[in-house]
Amino acid sequence: MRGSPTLATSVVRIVFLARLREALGVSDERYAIDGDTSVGALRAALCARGGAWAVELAPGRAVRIAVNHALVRDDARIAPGDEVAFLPPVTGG
Amino acid sequence: MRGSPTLATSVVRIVFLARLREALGVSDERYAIDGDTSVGALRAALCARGGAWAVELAPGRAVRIAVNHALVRDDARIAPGDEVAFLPPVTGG
Amino acid sequence: MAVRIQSAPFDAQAEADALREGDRDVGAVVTFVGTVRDVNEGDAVSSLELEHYPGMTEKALEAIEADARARFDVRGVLVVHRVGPLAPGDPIVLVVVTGAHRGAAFDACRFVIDYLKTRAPFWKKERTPHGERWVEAREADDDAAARWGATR
Amino acid sequence: MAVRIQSAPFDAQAEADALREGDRDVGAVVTFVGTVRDVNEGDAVSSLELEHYPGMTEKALEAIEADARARFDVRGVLVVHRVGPLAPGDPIVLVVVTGAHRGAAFDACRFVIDYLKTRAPFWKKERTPHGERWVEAREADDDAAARWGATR
Repeated sequence: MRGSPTLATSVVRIVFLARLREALGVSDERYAIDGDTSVGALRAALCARGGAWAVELAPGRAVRIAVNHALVRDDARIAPGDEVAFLPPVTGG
Repeated sequence: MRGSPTLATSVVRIVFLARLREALGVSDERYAIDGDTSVGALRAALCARGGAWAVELAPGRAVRIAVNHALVRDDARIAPGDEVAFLPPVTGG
Repeated sequence: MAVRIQSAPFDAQAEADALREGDRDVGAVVTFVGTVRDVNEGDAVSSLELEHYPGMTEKALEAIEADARARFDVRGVLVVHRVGPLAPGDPIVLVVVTGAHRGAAFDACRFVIDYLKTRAPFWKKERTPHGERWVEAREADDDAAARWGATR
Repeated sequence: MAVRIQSAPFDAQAEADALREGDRDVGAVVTFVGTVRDVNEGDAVSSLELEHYPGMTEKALEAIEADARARFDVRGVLVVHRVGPLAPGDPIVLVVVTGAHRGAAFDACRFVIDYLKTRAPFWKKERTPHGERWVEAREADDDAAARWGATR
């Protein structure tokens, strides 16, 4: 069930990078959050979409999450206007 | 007593490098050795010349000795035609 | 103290000279260049595409650079990382560290590349005879980073 | 696998490119450059003269290079050392090591310069405000070499 874009709720921007973008078929989306949400809760909600979402964002998968460009843990809070990025393990250098 | 250049005895070439050359005032010399000599014996003989020789080549001084371009210990043998080099501690790089 | 992300190649000598320009107290310059290998995990690699996360990647590199300067007595740190299409043999990343003496410069240079490999948001997609694939993170890289006693 | 002693400066990028020319299995290039500092032991250094022992110095560098290749899984090692008159800021020595991965390349590069500093017959004479003097060997260099478990 995708977030419903009602006026009252606020919106975050979700970004998917590299392999995740391709696996999920989405580079970024506006996602409505209702009030006080955690990174973990957001991940679970996306996971609940089933299909590739359920596979790629399952708890065991090595996905790092950044809020406004800073890596965070699952208990981090998300606020309206935040940018939440889902990052596969990095392979630079 | 410098080695006496008689025909019967054989000769080695001694080379002094960097600070030693300047302290001893000699860059290289032909030195007659009589038969089977060790590096340590040669050093002692040069030391016995007194003055700067006694100071610079005294046992405690950090002087390395190479025979034919290979570092050796005091017990190494010297043979006619060898090149014996006296090296101050190195400071390259 | 600079970080650059670019698609163009770089000249390590010129970058090093610029970094130590006018700093006559520098006695040691240590440089690491990572290059595209033509084989990975046993498969031939014909080309490589480097992706990054604009904004976060720069911040991540700056944080790594600051961490290096906090840990090691060095004078200058420069990181240049390329993005976009690359071919085997091409340089990917440059890390230059200048210092008065070589010990700290070696440590800092190695620290930066070890951390970059596990913390900077870059991803490699390679083309092999079996098609395109995203490169997998190497455990050896995690181990290398762990050896520095991660401060996070 | 090269050793050069020369008075002319060198270009680290060009030397590294030449060393890994055609070797697409190289993934890491580590370079060390030692430069003339304008101060030593608290005194200003206005110029430096590098002396070596022709014949032995080359052999010593080749032995160090062979030792590095025996100890570390690397693909290429290059050492270039200058002799003659140098000024503050001038590069003195270049060590380049190429390898498939960075760990061995870092270790080998550091090994070569640590051994060079204690075993290769070079001597520095510097000009300071108090006149010329031969640079003293640094204990730190002996310690650095010792850390590699010297194999005479």
